[in-house]
Amino acid sequence: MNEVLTDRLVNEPSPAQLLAMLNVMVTIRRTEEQLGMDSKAGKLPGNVHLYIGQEAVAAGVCAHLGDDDFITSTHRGHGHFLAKGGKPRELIAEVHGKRTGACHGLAGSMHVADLSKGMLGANGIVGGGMAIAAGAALSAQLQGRGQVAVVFFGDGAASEGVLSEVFNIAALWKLPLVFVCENNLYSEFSPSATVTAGSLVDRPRPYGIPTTSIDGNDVVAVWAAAGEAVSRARQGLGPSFIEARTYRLRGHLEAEAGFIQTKYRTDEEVASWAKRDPIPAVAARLLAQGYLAEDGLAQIDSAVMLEVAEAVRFAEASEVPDMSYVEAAGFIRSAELGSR
Amino acid sequence: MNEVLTDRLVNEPSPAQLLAMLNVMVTIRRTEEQLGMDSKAGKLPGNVHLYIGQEAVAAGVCAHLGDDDFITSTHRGHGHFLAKGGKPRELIAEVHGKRTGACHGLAGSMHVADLSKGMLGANGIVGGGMAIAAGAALSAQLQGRGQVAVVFFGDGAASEGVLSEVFNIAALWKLPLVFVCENNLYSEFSPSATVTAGSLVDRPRPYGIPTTSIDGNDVVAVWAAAGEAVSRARQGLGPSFIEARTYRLRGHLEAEAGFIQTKYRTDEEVASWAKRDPIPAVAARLLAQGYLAEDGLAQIDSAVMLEVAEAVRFAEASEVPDMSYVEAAGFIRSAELGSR
Amino acid sequence: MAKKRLTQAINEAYIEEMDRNSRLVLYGEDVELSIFGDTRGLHGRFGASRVRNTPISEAALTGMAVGAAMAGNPVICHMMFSNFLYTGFDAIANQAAKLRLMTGGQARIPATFVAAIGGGTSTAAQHSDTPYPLLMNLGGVQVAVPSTPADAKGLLKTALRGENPTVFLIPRLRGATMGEVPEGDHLVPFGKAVVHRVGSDVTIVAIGATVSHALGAAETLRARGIEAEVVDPRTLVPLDEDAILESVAKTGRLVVVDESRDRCSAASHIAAVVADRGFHFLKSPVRRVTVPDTSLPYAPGLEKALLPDAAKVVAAVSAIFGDAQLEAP
Amino acid sequence: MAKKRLTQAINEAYIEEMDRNSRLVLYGEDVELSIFGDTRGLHGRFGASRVRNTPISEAALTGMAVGAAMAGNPVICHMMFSNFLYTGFDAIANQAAKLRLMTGGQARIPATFVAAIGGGTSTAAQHSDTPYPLLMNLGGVQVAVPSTPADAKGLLKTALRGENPTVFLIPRLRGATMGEVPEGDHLVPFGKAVVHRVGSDVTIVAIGATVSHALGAAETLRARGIEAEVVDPRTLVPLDEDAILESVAKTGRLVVVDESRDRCSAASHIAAVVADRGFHFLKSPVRRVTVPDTSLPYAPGLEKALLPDAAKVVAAVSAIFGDAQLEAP
Ligand SMILES: Cc1ncc(C[n+]2csc(CCOP(=O)(O)OP(=O)(O)O)c2C)c(N)n1
Ligand SMILES: Cc1ncc(C[n+]2csc(CCOP(=O)(O)OP(=O)(O)O)c2C)c(N)n1
Ligand SMILES: [Mg+2]
Ligand SMILES: [Mg+2]
Repeated sequence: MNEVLTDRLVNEPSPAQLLAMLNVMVTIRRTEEQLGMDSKAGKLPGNVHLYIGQEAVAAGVCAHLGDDDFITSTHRGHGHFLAKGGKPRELIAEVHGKRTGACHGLAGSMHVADLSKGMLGANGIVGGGMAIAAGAALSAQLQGRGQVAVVFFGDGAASEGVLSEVFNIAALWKLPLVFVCENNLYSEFSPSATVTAGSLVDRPRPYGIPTTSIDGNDVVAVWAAAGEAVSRARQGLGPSFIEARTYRLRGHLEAEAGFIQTKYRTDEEVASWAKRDPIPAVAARLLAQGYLAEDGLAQIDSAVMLEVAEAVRFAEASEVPDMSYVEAAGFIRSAELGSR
Repeated sequence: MNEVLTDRLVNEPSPAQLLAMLNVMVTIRRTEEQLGMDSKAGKLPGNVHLYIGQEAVAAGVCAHLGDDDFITSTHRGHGHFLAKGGKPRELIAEVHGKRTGACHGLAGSMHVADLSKGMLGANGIVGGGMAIAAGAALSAQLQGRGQVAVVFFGDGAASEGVLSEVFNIAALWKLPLVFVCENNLYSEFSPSATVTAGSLVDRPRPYGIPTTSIDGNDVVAVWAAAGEAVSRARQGLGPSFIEARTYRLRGHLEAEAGFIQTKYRTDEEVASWAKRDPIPAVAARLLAQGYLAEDGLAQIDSAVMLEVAEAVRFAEASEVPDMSYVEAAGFIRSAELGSR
Repeated sequence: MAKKRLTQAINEAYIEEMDRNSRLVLYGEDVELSIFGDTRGLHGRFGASRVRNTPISEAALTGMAVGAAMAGNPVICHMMFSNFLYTGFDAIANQAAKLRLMTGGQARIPATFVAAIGGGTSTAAQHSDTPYPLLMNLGGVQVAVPSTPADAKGLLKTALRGENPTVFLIPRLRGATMGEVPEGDHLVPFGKAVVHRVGSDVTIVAIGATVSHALGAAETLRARGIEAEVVDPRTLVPLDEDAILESVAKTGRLVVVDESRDRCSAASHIAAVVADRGFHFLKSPVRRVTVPDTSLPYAPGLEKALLPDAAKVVAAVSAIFGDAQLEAP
Repeated sequence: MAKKRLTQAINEAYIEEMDRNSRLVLYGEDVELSIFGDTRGLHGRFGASRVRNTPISEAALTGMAVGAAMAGNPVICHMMFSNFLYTGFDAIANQAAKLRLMTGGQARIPATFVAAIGGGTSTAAQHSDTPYPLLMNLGGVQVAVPSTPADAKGLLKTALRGENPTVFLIPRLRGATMGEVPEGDHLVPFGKAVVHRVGSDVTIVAIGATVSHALGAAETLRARGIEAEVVDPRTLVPLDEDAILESVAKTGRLVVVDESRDRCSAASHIAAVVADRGFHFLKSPVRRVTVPDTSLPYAPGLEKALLPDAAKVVAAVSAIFGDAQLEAP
C-alpha cells in the first residue's frame, strides 16, 4: 500500500533519510521557538507545552510512517504534528486561534490534529490517546492494508490505568500498534522517580509485548527501534514498546514561570541535557560522513526560519473563526446560541 | 494492636488454625448452597454469584486478619464476608432483602458489607474494590497501628486499568496492601486465556511488588502465602501479590441457566475440579494428622447446617426495610419521595 | 409487520447494518455468549474478526471505539449495564463528545455505545442507573432511548449509519416486550418525537420504560374524564422540543415521566424548556415523576416505591388538575 | 475582616481544617508545587505523609479517597481540572455516591474532591468543562460552588467536617478575586442560598463565576428601571429550593445563569423546580443563560460568545419584560 512498507530492517537510516529527519527536527525546533516567543509576548490565546529537546523521537519514529498510518499524541504535540507531515503554517495559525489553522482555531496547541495525515490529535487528557491509537490499530488490522498506529505518551502518562488495558488488548489481538513512551524524567513538576515505581520499560513484558529502552536524543537509535517495531506491526506480529529517554529543555508549559515559586530541576541538569541536544548531534554525524556541507545545517535552518516567518505572517493575517465553524463541527445550531 | 501481629512466618498453620479455617469453609459452602437453592426456588429478589469451590482462598487469607484489618471484595463476595467474620444470618437476611440483613436489605448479595468487621464491601463494579482497598491501606499506614488491607479480585478484573494504577501507588508509597487475585479460569463466560494476555502473576513484578502463584484450592498454601504477604505489609515492607489458582464449581451466577444457550465449559472440566474440592482435602489432612475424628467433618457440618437453617428462619421471619432505611442511608428526605 | 421482542429487534438491527456495512464491527464483554441476548448469533455469523469478546477494560473499550471510528471503522461498543459507562467515561466525555469540535470538524466518530438502563429487578445500586442526564449534558453525544421494538430497531439502525457518537440505551425491563416491527429497512429519524396517544387535557412526556406507565395512567385518567396525550421523545439528543411544545400548546398542562434521578434529569430539562418556550400555554404547574435523588436499593419494595409507575403518573396529573380547580374560583 | 483572594481563602480552609483534624490528608497531582496556588505551603507545613504528590492515576485517586475515608481518614482529593473527574469517574459515580446507601448507612465517606471549573482563558475543550450537572444527578454526592472568597472558605471547611462525599468546584477564573473573609472559624452551611442583591422585579439565580455577571447585569437593569434580586445557591446538592421560591414569590420572574451546558443543566433543574413549586408566582417565561450544548473552542472570540456574561443576562431579563408587556394589553 505504502512505500514505507518497503523499509527493511536495517540498522541505519540512509543519508537521505537522516537528512529528512534533520529537516523535521529543525522545523519543530524553529516553529516551537517562535511559539515560545509568541507565548511570552502574550500573542497567543492559550498555553503551549513545548517539545524542544525531544525532537529526535518524533522525527525518528514518524520517518517510518505514511499518511495512512495513524498517530495519537499528547498535550506536548507540536512535534508529532509536524513530524507526521502537518504544516508549520497550519500549526502556527491554529495556535494563534485563526480559521486557517489545522482545526480552524477550535483546537489550539493542546488539541492540534490533521486527520488527512493520520494525525488523530494531540490530547489534553493525559493518556487520552492510548486507547484511541489502539482503536486506530484495530481499524488498521480490519482493513488489512498494512497500516500501523503509534501512540506517543510521556513517562507520567504511563501511570494511567488505560495503558495496561491497552497492553492487554493489543497483545491479545496482535494489534499493529507501537507504544512510544517519551521519558523526559518529569511529569509536570514531579521527578519521574517520585511518581513511577520500578521499571517503566519492563511493564509491557508480562503481556508478552517486546520492549526496549533507547537514547531518545539519538535519532538513529530512535529510527532503528521504531523501524523494528513498525515492521513487526506491519507484518501482523503485534505491538511493541519503546521507551525513549529524553528531556524537555523548556518548562512544562511556557507560562510556568508565572506561577512557580520554587525550582523543580537544577540549572546543571538542564545544562547537561542541553549539551546532548539532538539536532547538532545529527548534523555533526552527517557532516562527518560527508553528507552535509560545512554550512549545511545553517542552510536548512535558514530555509526553515523563512518558512516559519512566512507562517507567522500568514497566521497573523488570517481571520479568526466565526460561529459557523463551531456549528459545522458540533451539533449546535444558531438558534441555540446565546440565551434562551 | 492485634493478636494476629504475633503470627510469625511459619509454613504451616497449627491444627487449631486449620480447624478454624475448615469451619469457615464449611460455613461458606453450606450458606451458599442454601442461597443457591433459594435462588433457584425464586425466593431471593436478586441474583447471586456463588463462591463454592473457592472457599480455601477467603479462609486462608482472612485467617491472618483481625477486625481492624480491611478487605474489599467482588460481586462474588459471600465467602469473603463470612471469612472476615460476618454472620451467616446477616448475610442470608441481606440476600433475602430484609431489614435484619447486614445492610438492612439495601445491598443484596452483590454489595454485602460489614464495616464493623473491616469488610468494606462486595462490589458490583469489577475492579471497584481495588482502589478502595488501597485507600484503606493508606489510612492504615497513616494510623500506624499495623493494620493491613487485602483486595480480593478475579482474573477477569485484573484487566481493569485501575489495578496497574494501584500497583504503582502501593509500591511507591509502600502501602500495607495485599493483592489476592482469584484466578478461577473464567471471566463470566470467557475463558481467561481469551481475555488475558501473557502472565498474570508477573504483572506486578515491574513495579517491584513481590508476587507468587499458588494452588488456591489448598488452604495451607493459601495460608502460607497470605501469612508472608500480610506480615510484610504489617512490617511496613509494602504490597505483595498472590495469584490463587482455583475454580468456581457453580455458574457465574445462579440464574445463568436461564439465558445461556451454549455451554462455555465442559462437564469433564467441572468434574475434574470437583475432585479437587478444597473442603474434603483439608478434612482429610486433619484426619490423617489425628486432629479430626472420623466423623469430625460431619460434626462441623451439622453444626453449620443448624446455624444456616436458623439463619434462614431468621431471614424469613424478618421484616422488609421501610423507606426510613433509605433516608437514613442517603441524602433524600421523605418530602422528596414520590412525584413532585 | 410482525410482532417481535425488543431484544430481537435490536439483534436484527445489528445484523442488517453489519450486512450492509462490512466495516462495522461490534465488541464488548461476553458479546459472543450475549448476556441480554441482543448480540446472540452475531459471532457465528460475522466471525471473530468483526465480533469480539473483550477483556473487562471499559476505559480501553470506549477509547478504542473512538479511535477505530475516526480511522474508518464504525463501532458498536457494547457496555452491558449503563453503570459501566462510568468506568469508561473519559473517552465518552472528554474524547467522543469533543473530538469533532476540537478537530474543527475533521473527525467523524461513528461509534455507538450500547448499554442497558433502569431498575426493577433488585440488581441494586450498581446495576440500575439511568444515566442519560449525564450524557445529555456532555454536548457532543447523541442519546437514543427506545420504548418499543420498532423504535429500538429503527433508532439503532439510524445510529449505526450516522457519523456522530451515539449512546443507545436499552430499557432493561423492556427487553422481552413484544411489538410490531415494520418489515424492510426500517429507520427512525433522530430528533422526532412520537405521539403514542392523542389527548386534549394534559401532555405526558415519557421516556423509555416509563412510556408504558404513561399509557397505563392515561387509561385510568380517561375513566376520570381526563384525556392525556402521551409523547415519547425517542431521542434525548437531539430533543424534539417542537413536538412537546405543540402538544402543550394544545393541552396546557405537562407532566414529565423519567426513570432517571430527579436532579438535572431529562424531566427537569424538558420542564425547563416548556417553562421557557411554552410558558404562555401553561395552565398549571409542570410536574415531574422521577426517581428521588438516590441510587436504587436492593429490597424490591423499596425499589418499587422509588421508581415511576402508572399510579404515580396518575397522582401527578390529578394533582395539577386539583391545583387548576382550586385556582378557578 | 480582611480582604483575601479566593485561592488564599481555600488555602486557609485546608490549613485550618488540617490543623484541627490530624487525620485529614490531602493528595493529588503536583499538589506540592500547586498549579492553582491553593495547596501552596501545605507540604512544607504538614509533611510528606499527609500531603502527597501522586502519579497521574485519577481512577485510583478517587477510589482511594473513598477507601481511606471509609477507613477513618478524611481525604481532600485534588483533581486539578474538573475534566479530569471523568478519568476518575467510576469511584465517584459508582462508589462514593452509592456506598452509604449500599451499606445500609454503615459507610461514612468524608472525601472532598476539589477541582477547577469553567472557561474563559482559551484552555480549550478538555480543560474548561463545568460538570456540576453530572454530579448533581448522581444522587449521592454533595456539590458546592462558591462565588466569593468567604463562601469558598466557609463551604470548604463545612465539606471537610462532613461525613458525606462532596465535590468542591472552584470557578477557575475567580481564583484571584478579592473579597472580605470573616476572621475565625468561618463556616458556611450547605443548602443555604445567599441573596447578594435585593430586588423586586426579577430573580436572577446565578452560580459560581456567573454571580458577578448577574450583579453586573443588575446594575445595567437598574438604570432601565428593573430591580433584580440576585440569589446564589452556593451548594447545588443540597439545593436551597425554598430561598429561590421565596424570591420568585416576590418578583414573579426568574432567569437562571449557569456556566454549564444547557441540556440538563443546573439552570434547567432550577427552572423546573420553579415551574412546579413556584408556578403560581410566575408572570413570565423562565429563561436560562447557559452555555449552548457544545464544548468550548480555543479561539477566544468564540469562547466568549458561548459563555454567559452580563450582557446576555441583561438580554434575557429584557426579553421576559418585553414578553410581559406584550402580554398585558
Ligand atoms: C487526565 C489528566 N490528568 C492530569 C492532567 C494534567 N497534566 C497535564 S500534563 C501532565 C504531566 C504529563 O507528564 P508526562 O506524561 O510525562 O508528559 P510530559 O509533560 O513530560 O511530556 C499532567 C499531570 C491532564 N492533562 N490530564
Ligand atoms: C465495570 C464492570 N464491567 C463489567 C461487569 C460485568 N461483570 C460482572 S462479573 C464479570 C466477570 C468477572 O470475572 P472475574 O474478575 O474473573 O471474577 P469471577 O466472576 O470469575 O469471580 C463481569 C464482566 C461489571 N460488573 N463491572
Ligand atoms: Mg514526562
Ligand atoms: Mg474469574
